[in-house]
Amino acid sequence: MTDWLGPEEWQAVRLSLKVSATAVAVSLPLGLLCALALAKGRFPGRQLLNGLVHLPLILPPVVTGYLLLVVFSRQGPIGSVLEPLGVSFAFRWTGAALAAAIMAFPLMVRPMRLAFEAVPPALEQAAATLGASRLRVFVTVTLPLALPGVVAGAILAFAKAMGEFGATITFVSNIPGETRTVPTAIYAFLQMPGGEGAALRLVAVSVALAMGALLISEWLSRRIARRVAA
Amino acid sequence: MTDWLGPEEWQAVRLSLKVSATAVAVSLPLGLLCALALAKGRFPGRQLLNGLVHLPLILPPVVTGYLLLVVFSRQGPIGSVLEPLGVSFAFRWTGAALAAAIMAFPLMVRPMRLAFEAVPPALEQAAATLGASRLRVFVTVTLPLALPGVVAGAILAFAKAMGEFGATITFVSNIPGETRTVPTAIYAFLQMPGGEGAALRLVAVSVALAMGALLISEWLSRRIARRVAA
Amino acid sequence: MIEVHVKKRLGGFDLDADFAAPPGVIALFGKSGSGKTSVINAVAGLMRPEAGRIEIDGTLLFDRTRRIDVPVHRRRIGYVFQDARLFPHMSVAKNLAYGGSHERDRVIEMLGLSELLDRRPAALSGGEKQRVAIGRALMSHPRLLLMDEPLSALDAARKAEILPWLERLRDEAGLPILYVSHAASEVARLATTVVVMEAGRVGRVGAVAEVLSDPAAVGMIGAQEAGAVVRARIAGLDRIDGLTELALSGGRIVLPGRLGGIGTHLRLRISAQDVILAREKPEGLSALNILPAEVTALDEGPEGVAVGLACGADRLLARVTRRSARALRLEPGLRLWAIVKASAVAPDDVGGAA
Amino acid sequence: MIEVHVKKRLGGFDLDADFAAPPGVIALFGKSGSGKTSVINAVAGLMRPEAGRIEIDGTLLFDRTRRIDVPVHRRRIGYVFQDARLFPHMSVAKNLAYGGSHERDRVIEMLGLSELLDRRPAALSGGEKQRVAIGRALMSHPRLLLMDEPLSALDAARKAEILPWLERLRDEAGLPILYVSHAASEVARLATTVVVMEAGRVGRVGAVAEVLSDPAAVGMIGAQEAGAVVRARIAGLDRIDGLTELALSGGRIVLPGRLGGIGTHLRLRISAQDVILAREKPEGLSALNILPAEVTALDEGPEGVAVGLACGADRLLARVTRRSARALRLEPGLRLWAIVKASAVAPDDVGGAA
Amino acid sequence: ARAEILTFAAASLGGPLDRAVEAWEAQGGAAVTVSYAGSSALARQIMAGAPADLFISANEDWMEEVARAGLIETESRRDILGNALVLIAADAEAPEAEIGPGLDLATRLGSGRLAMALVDAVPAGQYGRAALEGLGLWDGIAPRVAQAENVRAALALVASGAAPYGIVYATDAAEEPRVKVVGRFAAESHPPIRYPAALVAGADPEAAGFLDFLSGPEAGAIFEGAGFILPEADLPAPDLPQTGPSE
Ligand SMILES: Nc1ncnc2c1ncn2[C@@H]1O[C@H](COP(=O)(O)OP(=O)(O)OP(=O)(O)O)[C@@H](O)[C@H]1O
Ligand SMILES: Nc1ncnc2c1ncn2[C@@H]1O[C@H](COP(=O)(O)OP(=O)(O)OP(=O)(O)O)[C@@H](O)[C@H]1O
Ligand SMILES: [Mg+2]
Ligand SMILES: [Mg+2]
Repeated sequence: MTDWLGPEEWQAVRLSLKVSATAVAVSLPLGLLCALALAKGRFPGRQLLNGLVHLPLILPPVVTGYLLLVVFSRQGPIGSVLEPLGVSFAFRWTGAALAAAIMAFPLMVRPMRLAFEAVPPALEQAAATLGASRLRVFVTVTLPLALPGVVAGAILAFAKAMGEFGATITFVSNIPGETRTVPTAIYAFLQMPGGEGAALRLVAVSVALAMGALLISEWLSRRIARRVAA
Repeated sequence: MTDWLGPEEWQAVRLSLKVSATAVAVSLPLGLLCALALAKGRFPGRQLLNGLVHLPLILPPVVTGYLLLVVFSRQGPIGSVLEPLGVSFAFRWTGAALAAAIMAFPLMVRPMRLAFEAVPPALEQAAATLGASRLRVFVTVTLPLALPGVVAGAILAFAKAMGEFGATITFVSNIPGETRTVPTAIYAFLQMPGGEGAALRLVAVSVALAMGALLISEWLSRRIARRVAA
Repeated sequence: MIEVHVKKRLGGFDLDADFAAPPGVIALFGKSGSGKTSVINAVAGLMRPEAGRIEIDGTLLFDRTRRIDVPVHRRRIGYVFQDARLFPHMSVAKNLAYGGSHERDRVIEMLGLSELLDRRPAALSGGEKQRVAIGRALMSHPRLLLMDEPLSALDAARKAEILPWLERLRDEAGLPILYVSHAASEVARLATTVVVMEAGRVGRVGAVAEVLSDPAAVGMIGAQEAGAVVRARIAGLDRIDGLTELALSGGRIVLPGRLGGIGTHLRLRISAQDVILAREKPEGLSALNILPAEVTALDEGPEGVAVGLACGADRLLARVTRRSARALRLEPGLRLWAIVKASAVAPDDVGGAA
Repeated sequence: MIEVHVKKRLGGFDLDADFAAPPGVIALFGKSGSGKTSVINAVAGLMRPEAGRIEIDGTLLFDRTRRIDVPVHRRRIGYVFQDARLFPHMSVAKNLAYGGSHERDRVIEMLGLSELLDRRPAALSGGEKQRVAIGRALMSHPRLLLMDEPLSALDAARKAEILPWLERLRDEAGLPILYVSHAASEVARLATTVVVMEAGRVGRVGAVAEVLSDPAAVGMIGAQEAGAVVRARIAGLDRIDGLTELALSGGRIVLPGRLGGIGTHLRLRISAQDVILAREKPEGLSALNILPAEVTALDEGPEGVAVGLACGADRLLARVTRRSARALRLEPGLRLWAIVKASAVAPDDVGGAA
Repeated sequence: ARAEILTFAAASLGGPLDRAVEAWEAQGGAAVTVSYAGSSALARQIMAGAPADLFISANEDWMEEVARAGLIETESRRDILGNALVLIAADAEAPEAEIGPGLDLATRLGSGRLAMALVDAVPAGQYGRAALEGLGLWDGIAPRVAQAENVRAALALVASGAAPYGIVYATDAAEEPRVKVVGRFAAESHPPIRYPAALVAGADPEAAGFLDFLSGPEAGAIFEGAGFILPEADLPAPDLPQTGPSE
């Protein structure tokens, strides 16, 4: 294996996994919140939030990357605020995770929202009559019943994060060991004459990884679904 | 307006809408089928199908575009079959629609599948006892009850199709009036120093369009949902 | 003929039900969890038995050994589920018409649904939902009706409107019905055959008159619910008092209300607790119905004595305290008088004869 | 004191219910669609009335004018829904414990749930689900119990086990209960107050003995279901025959079974159809219970005559045919004998006194 | 922050630049890390404060843009490489072409397309367009051009057979066995193809040495081996093959 992929490539694989997992893990709470607000909330600006969530899907990734670059660079409106706090996304793997999280966000939120909408209010009401606060109702009834959707959202997001390229390379460049994820590495190989073979090997690895994650999550969500309905 | 965007850009906008709408419309039946098979089917190769559906999400778009190119080119395995039939995707807007459809496919299928899974079998059984064939059960019970998910899938797919770029340009390149969609035009602008302004104007237009579509579909699916549950 | 033989393991529950019955209404009676719904689901095709055979009036619906398993939608059944299972996205009218429009107007009228047609199920009360579910099953013009506690959510007045309709289906249309109910009055009124389920097995099966008037079955059916079913013919009408005089094989009784035209055959359920026994023929009672009878069987239970009576060709069942039994010196063969309170046999318990 | 005043438009349905009742069990009685569930939902806080006030035992749950609206989860209610509404993703044990574990073991025992604890709701029968729902509500230790046809899916034997428990809650724990049922026997047994709903409005409200023994209410309640509620004290026990002798204010009657210790106070429902009237005191009857009574009111309906009787301080209700009424020359003030069949008053209809 | 020399390089330099880095490190030079991406992305990143030490662009406009922002050490700026444009064909039997005003490109294309990189946005496309304009062929050909995302994608269009002809860099064509080089555009038929490199303002001092190495003979040999032209030799080297190795 080690001669099949070079150490640099394995580094990219590890990095991609780290970036994707981080992106999904960190955006999950926010994703849940957004999905919940969109599913059950009635507030002004709901449609605005909805649009905002979908934005990364509509924008070409390069544009998203460019906007991230502008906003999070050292001189950018957010970057300049974060810089003194020691938080920096620019050209760091955290930036790659940020880009992946943002690009994957709409894919994460939609299925979750759908699942939240499908939870029968009758059961939430029943929980409330039994003394459960809104938070407890959410944690013990709404969330478990929506779990297949939450898992679906997380999977889609992870798969997307594993494949994300345009926004990442535009935002944090393609620095080996730091921001050179599998897709950016593939890109680099495809750009160099004779790099196709290496690119295809990397594609195979990333497909295998993502499929593995997919299978595991399918199995997980099937188990959950079986527990919920019979 | 006409001086704000040139005629070529308006042409790209029209084309993008056509490509995205076609992509969604044409892939919808297949998407429904896949979602249904994944939700309710028990057949060997189910997980394979599942993986296949997710593939375009994991692959870098350029790779997908390249694979399309290989498969649909005149010598390719599918292209060589279609060529004599007069069906050609190469360098045609139909090819752009094909690329968009494939890239959007996983986003379309997931929410649909989720929604199909959530339809209570008890109701489908009730329909069957009333003499409804499988097809009728699907059309009159399963599909209407899953409609919010179907709409969600279609919206995600449309938004993705509006933003798709990498696979499209790789597969059908950038021919003004034929395959030059908004995202490719934006990309071209971004490659030129000083092109940011024009790119952002196009971004604004495509965002406005996609948001419009989003709002309409939200409103639609809310109406549907209201009819389903009270 | 209706033949059901189903075997299936459900988790820790072993279903192994086997019964055959002549056409008519088969009442499935039994405690909660005894397997009634499971049997019905097997007949509907919603549950596939591991072994067995299901045949309804000559049509084989399922036969494991012959690998016959008619798909649900071809079984032409009307299933009224224990939970209503209305389609939430359709109006009441669309729900009703889903399986067909057989006798639409009459069904809507009978079930009092005309005001509800435009509503969605979510805007219906529990009883209204159940009525729509009944209507939907009836309108699909099934050749077999499966009803799982169809009337449990309904008030007495509404039940009284629906039961005659079901009788009509049984008698005129000859529709076989598998009927689950906890209410012996409904069972007695409708059933041709009673199947008593116990822990997944058939504990007892027989003609309704036989099972319900068997003192030994009182324990299975519940003391409160026990009571005999007799056949009667309308012999006279009293228009002024609104009474109907009925000829039983063993005598005459008078019931309140106009129960039909002269000559009509009826069946009555006479609850065991409504029969009073006397050694001497009593006089000056408000109860107008005094029948000569003979004790056929005695069954002592914890709550008293169940007394089987022969009254002409009919069988009656009485429940008396042990003290009364002793005071009356009850024993098989004893001839005595059975007093049936006229208004104790309410219209609910009177049905067209099957 | 329980005070409910709720106003709300639901589509074409106008709910405007207004009643007050002393603590105890309030039975909501009425036809399907009359608004019973809507009232209960308002009390639970699941439906917000457009106007009104809801107060339970001094706690204000809702007051439109004072803008008080206690959130559902702070109302401390135990709601047994018309549909069970179990949590599908939790085992029976988890469902039960969701709201608390008050008297866990006794509740599980009483409802016969110990075998089911590890199951998911999907693997339960209809009656089993309903029992779990009841247990869940009880274990949450509510200060108000809302029960919407809680026993309708249960067999007679199971009902007989649950009703005494509810009585105990009413009497010992002093728990107010709003109880919806179509079964007069349940209502008579449990209720302190009866609220009869008619098309969204309160048609009649009053103490259970008063409403159920009022001949004029027979029409509203249903002829079959009418019957008086009387109070009694256990005066003697017959261990050999398993009989209990009860002292009523107007005489003694004997019922089957051991109903408690000597001196215990009970209430009995005596169904109107189980009372036979006689001008002369009859002899030699299996019915052991012959009480002197006086006719207080007569109400002619389509199916016969409802006769109100005073028997000591208690009121009884009898239903006789018109012919009997004439034969007995019934009129207010007439003194006669009321014969109550001992086994007609089954344990179901006997409850601890409220 | 890092001890290494961070180089931002146009992605098309990939292979040979990696070999050059190896050679540099082998002779004791400081560790070099290369981030490959499109010249536009790299330039924007440098302007957004990327910690790059060295910028090698495939596009003079973007180097100019960075220079104008004052972000390069102007005196270090130099063209380290050049390239040539070739006309390639998908068909290995395609006849050699005489690149001149009489080129029968339209006839050769038939109903097919001419693959080029984006003719307005990407250097390879811009050079190709300039060359065709210079030959007076552009107006006839323009409607038949399929513009790819970049020159590699244009090459792929031809290699896969989707387009019968394409205009790409000589270096791209050299490594692709499925295309045949049928003609080479004269260097003077378009603006010179140059790869400018410069130290980014505030660069690690080691980076200057690396840049010198890249413009030195050892690296030059590596690049030439990959088909690049060294800037000293503005005209095609006489020993360069006229056709691709697929022949
Ligand atoms: N999947 C399962 N796993 C374990 N037990 C099951 C499963 N499905 C059903 N059962 C059990 O099978 C028994 C029969 O259920 P069924 O629904 O047929 O009862 P029923 O007679 O209709 O009762 P009810 O009157 O309460 O509706 C019940 O005890 C139930 O708990
Ligand atoms: N959203 C609504 N729109 C129109 N009518 C409604 C709506 N919700 C309820 N209703 C009507 O209000 C009436 C009262 O309903 P409710 O559920 O309170 O009846 P109920 O007394 O509990 O009846 P049941 O005994 O059948 O359960 C019903 O006639 C019902 O159809
Ligand atoms: Mg059942
Ligand atoms: Mg109700």
